[in-house]
Amino acid sequence: MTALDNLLLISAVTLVIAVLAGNSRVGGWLVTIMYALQGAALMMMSGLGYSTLTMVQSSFSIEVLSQQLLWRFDALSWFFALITIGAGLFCSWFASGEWGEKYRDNGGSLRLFHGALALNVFSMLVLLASGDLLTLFIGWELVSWASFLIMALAGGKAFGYAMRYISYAFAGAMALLGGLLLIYAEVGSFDFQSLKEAVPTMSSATLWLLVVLLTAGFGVKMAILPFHLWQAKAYAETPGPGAAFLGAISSRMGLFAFIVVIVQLIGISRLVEMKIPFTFLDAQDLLAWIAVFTIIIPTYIALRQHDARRLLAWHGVGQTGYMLLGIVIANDLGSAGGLMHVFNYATYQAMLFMVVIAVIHRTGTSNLNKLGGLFTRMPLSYLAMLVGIIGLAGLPPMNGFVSKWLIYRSLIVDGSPLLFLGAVIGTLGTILSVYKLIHNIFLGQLRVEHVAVREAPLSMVIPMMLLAAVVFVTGYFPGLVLDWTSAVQASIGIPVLAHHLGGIDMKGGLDMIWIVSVLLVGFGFGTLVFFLGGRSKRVHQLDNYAGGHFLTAETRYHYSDNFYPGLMHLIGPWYRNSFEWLERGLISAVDTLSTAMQGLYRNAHPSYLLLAVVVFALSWVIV
Amino acid sequence: MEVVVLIVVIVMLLSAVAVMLFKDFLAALAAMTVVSLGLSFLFVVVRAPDVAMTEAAIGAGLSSLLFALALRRLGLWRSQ
Amino acid sequence: MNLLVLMIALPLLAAFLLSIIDRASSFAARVIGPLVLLATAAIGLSVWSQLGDAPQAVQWGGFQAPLGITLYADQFGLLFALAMTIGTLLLWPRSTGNQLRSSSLALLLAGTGSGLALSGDLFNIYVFYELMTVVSYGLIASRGTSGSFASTLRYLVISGFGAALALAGIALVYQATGTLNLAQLAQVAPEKLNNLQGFAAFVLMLVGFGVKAELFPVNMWVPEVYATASSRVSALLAGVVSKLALLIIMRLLILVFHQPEALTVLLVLGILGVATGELAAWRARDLNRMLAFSSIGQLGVMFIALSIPGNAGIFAALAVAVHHLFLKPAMFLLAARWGGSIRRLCGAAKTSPVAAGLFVLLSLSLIGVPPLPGFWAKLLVIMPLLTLDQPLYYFAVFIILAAASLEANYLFRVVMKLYDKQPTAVPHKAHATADLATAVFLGGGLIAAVFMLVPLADRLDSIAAQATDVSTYIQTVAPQSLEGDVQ
Amino acid sequence: MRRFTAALFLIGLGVMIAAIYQHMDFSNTALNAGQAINSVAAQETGAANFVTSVVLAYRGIDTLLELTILFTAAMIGGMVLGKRRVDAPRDPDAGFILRTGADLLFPLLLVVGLYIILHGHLTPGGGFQGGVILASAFFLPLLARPGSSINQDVISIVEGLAGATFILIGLLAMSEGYEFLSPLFDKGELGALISAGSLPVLYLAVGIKVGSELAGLLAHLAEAEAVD
Amino acid sequence: MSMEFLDGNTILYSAAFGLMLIGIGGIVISNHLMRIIFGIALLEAGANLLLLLSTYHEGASAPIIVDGIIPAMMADPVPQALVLTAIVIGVGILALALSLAIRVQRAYGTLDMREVRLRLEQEICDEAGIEMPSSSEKPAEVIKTPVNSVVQQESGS
Repeated sequence: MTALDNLLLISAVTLVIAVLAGNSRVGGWLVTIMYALQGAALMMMSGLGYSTLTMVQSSFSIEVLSQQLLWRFDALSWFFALITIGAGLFCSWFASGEWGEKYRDNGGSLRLFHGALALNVFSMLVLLASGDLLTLFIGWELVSWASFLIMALAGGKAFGYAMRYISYAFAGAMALLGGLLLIYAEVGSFDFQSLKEAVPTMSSATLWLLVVLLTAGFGVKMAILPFHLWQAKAYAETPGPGAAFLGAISSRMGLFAFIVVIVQLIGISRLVEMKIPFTFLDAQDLLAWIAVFTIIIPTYIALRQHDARRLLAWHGVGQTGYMLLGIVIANDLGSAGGLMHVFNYATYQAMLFMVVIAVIHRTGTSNLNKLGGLFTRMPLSYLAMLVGIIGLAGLPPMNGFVSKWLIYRSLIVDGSPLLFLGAVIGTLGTILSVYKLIHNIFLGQLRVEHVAVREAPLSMVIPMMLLAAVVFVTGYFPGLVLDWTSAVQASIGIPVLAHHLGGIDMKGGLDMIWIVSVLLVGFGFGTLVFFLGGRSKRVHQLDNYAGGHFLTAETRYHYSDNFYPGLMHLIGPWYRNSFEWLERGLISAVDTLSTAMQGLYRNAHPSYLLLAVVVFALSWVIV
Repeated sequence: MEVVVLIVVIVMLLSAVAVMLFKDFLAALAAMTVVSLGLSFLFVVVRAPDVAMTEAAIGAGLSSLLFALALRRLGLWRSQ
Repeated sequence: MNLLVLMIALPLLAAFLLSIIDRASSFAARVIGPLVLLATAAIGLSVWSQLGDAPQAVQWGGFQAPLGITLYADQFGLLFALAMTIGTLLLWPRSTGNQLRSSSLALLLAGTGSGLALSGDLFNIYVFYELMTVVSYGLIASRGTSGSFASTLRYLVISGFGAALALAGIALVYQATGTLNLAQLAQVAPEKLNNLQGFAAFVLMLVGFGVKAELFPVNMWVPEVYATASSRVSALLAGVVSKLALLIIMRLLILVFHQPEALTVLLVLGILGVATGELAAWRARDLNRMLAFSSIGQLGVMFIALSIPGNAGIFAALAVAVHHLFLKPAMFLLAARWGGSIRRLCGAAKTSPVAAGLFVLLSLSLIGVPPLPGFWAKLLVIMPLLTLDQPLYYFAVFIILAAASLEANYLFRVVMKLYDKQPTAVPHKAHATADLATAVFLGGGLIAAVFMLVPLADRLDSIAAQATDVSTYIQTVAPQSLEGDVQ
Repeated sequence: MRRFTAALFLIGLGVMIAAIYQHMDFSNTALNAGQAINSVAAQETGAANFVTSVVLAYRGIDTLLELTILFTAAMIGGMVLGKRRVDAPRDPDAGFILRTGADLLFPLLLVVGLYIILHGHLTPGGGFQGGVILASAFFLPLLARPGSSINQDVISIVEGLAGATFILIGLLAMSEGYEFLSPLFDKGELGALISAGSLPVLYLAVGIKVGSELAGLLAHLAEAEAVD
Repeated sequence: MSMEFLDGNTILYSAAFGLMLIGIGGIVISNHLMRIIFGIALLEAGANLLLLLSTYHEGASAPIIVDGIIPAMMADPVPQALVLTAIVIGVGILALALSLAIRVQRAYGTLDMREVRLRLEQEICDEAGIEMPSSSEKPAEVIKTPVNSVVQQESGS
């Protein structure tokens, strides 16, 4: 029994416990403890995260169709597994308290919810542990169908979105399968190592086909353009903490597989050699530009959302672009930034979703137009969201700043000003929309119906606070995470970023300990002035007046509808629907073909077709 | 001998075409019987008396009877 | 003397005598059919257990090989013979009003199917095939609705047409070689059938035997028949009978027809079958026809697999066929209650959770989600296709993968309906216990296959190896040479 | 349009057949199983008619299956056409000549049919041809008297027993240690009526079975309700 | 046209192929069920003749020993037995086809295969509880797939 065996076994046991005991009162807590145990098992392998250990094999291995199926963990898997188990732990914790009781009272099955969550974690660990291309595909499919399960739990509208997801995901998986089998046909093995050795001898055409198929396959899961349509709605409709979990880590599995196959095995340098004919671009540029558009377009779609969960989910699509961008740039800065962004994003995305779910738990709605002023009612949640959006927007002192800084810096070092510009445009949109989020929920006028709202229960607040602490601490000491990313960089064969606890040493480097400390001092000084100045006076939240008139609670002066009208007017109409037209066009094309085929089976005289075939066959032989 | 065979074959093929072209099913049935009988003759020519007997009894006799009964039941019996 | 013959003779005897037995005791008539099939299955299993690596050949009537008719039992044939017998036993057709006739038809089907799988003589195969066709007409029509008669008639027209062409193909083969024994044909085929006449014979026979195997241009009967026949009959036809027709084509391909053009024809027709079947299923609005179209698609995959030269193709086709053998009957059994409009299935999972769960499992395996057996079967087809490195084979891979994503979409549309929370106005009837039990048994077989993947794959590989071993076939049958007997 | 495409395909088919034609060698059948049978059949089966030898001995299983096809077809025919309603209109009564003719022909046909069946191993003819004649013998009275009917129960018993006899003879051979359907009994003198072992018995079973099934089928068709 | 071309074999083979061709033509061109059944019968007759001709030698005698005299060259008895079998099978299937035709006509009142197909489709649809698709309908309106409806909702949001 190796450490990896232990981890997978504990994860499987978690699944069993979740299914058996999920409905009982203590079931959720049991499962949460099991996730903690998984975390402990993962820590047994923590050498992977600090380059003291290169690989942990699983002793379980079978041979099928003369293919040896292997499972193992390396630094990359360990890094992603850490995020996965962490997300599972916090989400399960979040779900175990009052949220779960309410979910059950509303007719949901907690057994299914915890089971689906545990299945997701388990299947992700299996995917992360894959030791060859075939096990990679097996894990891939497991992950896809596990997320399908958790998405479809809510029923009703969620069914439609889950259906859409699985249509995309399965088509992507088939593209992936085609790519993997193409590799098998070229290399004669599903082995990672033999692929790596065979890449230099592959023809450019084969490589192009491979890269397109594989990127499409992984891209569907990552929801990069043009496969981004499914994700936001499917995640948003997932019940409660499930959304947080999916948002935090699920689509990162696509990135993991992308890193393993494209970056580690095929290699970015090989992509650079693949020129696009008649242009000055190559495959790497293509991927980078896809990443940039994946940042921009979904972020501005997020701006238009009226539902907090959808807004966050759309951001999830956009943030993927940063990670992909950083990793595709593939210098020490960029890849460290991309990888770190995976971690950072998972922390604040999970936290933001938790806040929104807590708000839904208390108020019953996530409609941004029907909320407001909850700051005084749910101060801790407000604090968590504040931390989260600062992270999401990529501002100091939170960890999001570090990863984005690394990515920007890598673009500058790489000499790609246009990509840099695109990324900045994306960040702008992010800032605008996260402001909308916090403003419409927590700031402004409190609604009358929300006067009695209380702070979220402890079972929700504690996970949020812990995550907030993580966001802040890793922002303060980014070296904690950079240690792990360096291990990953070393294991996937990318130059390792030299760093220290506070940031990186280079010309124009970054030291977050300094920056944050200065910020804290400044902030503390401001607070001091605020309180010592004594100019402020506390009034009741509903005690408002304007222009000399008292405003009653019924009067709406909190203009949460129609945010950013000018901007929306400018960019609104053209940037989104084209992809939906594409999707709809594809569906109706298949529909038309399908009708034609049904007509063929219904009406055609079989002997016509038969004769056509016979004549075809013979004329072909004779000629 | 070959001339006789040739004539029988021609008559047979013409009858076969007639089966497909006659509007009246009864006439088509009659043509079908002619085909069967011609076939029966050809079977004799190729030294297969057993088959020839069978074709005459089953192809020309029984099948025609079956067709006739069916045409009657289907209301296609009347000449047009 | 070999008991194998009884696998064919006993069910026929029982079928002849069933109506007479019924006069004496209707209870005896009801139990005797299943009992006979149990006995034949036992015989088959005992032969299987002693078969090992050495196939057996039995001469009907004890005449020397090319003169008499040979019964050739290798694992390949016996597997399908057993599948036919056990399949009929599991899917024993029920019919209100025509039970006696249905029972004798079922017995006949089992007997003929076994014979078809084991026969080693071209014309004998034709006769077995015709008998099986006639029996299927009876089974389809035994439902007694006017729709079932009309679809039988349409089936009959296509089938009669195909059978006549197959007969012409046999005539061409006999004309060229002067023998009908498959072992002897295997001896002389490279010399005498490797020409245009041989190819024409192949195409004619492919069309003839392809009718039952749902080969593309002659499968127009499929949706109507499966929509109008009773679900157990559909299960038998789609699950088992189509595989037997496929087996014949495989045998012919292995032993007699070695033209590369033959493989290309199979490939093209297979691709067309997959494309038309899966596309048509995409918009099917009733479950029966959806399953029928998807069955066309699956058979198309098998034909694509057959077009791979050598052992790999037979292995792949065998794997897909065995997978489909378990899967489709179970699906049709579930469609017994859910056969109507898909829209009406809203909330059916509440009434029959086991059936719904099973449907999900079957769907997942059908579209090939690892680690279910459907995935491995698909892998076996695609892997050799890509190594062949020809544009048409690449296209076939594309079609198979695209078809799988269509399949995932339309099958899960049904699943979503099943689990939809708003129930329909019409309450759902739960499945009959026998149907559900059989379906669960078949689904359990799929799950068991996941855990026995390695031995199963080895076994199928050895079966395929035995099936493609032409020299053993010739040696076992040992046809007497015709050289010295020319007058 | 339909006819045009059809014509196009027919032309294509014609081209195909012409192509096969060109490549077909009409006289390359020097080696064949039939010639081998011709040289050994007389000793192996004892029947003077080699076609009968092939039908009943060398390819006996084919014949059994063929009988089964007829059996099945008759059964399905009965199932499809169903029982006649009592009040369904009947054909008009046949005339005096037909009735008398049928009465006269019945014994004659019976004898001829049996003769052909029993001489199947010696001369052309046999169970199939004789069976058809037997069937017509039983069917003629039905044509002559539309009110009457053939007793389908009796037919089903007869055909069941005849088919079973065929198989049981085959099983008998197995019980004696031969293969299924091996020829049994003394071969006798070539050309004699009582010769060729079990073949005449088999042919009798075939004849009776074919006769009863075809009579049953004809009766079903004749009894089917007419469309006005 | 010389007589060499028109030797016995050629004439006989022409008859066989001709019958098959006419049969196929009938099946392809005609819509009437009886005509199709006739076509199948012709096709089968042609195939039977082809089978019988496959090993035919001119000058052979029938494979029957009359009065103990064994002829020098006998015709091949195998195809004869096969054709015998095929003819009987053919008549069985013919009877079946006719019975079905009678029954179908009683139910649908027509033997035109196009009509029959239409009525059959109607019956299947009625039984399944779905609307009969008509060719005039636009494909996209017939059925709303979940994916489709998602798209529509989305475009409205």
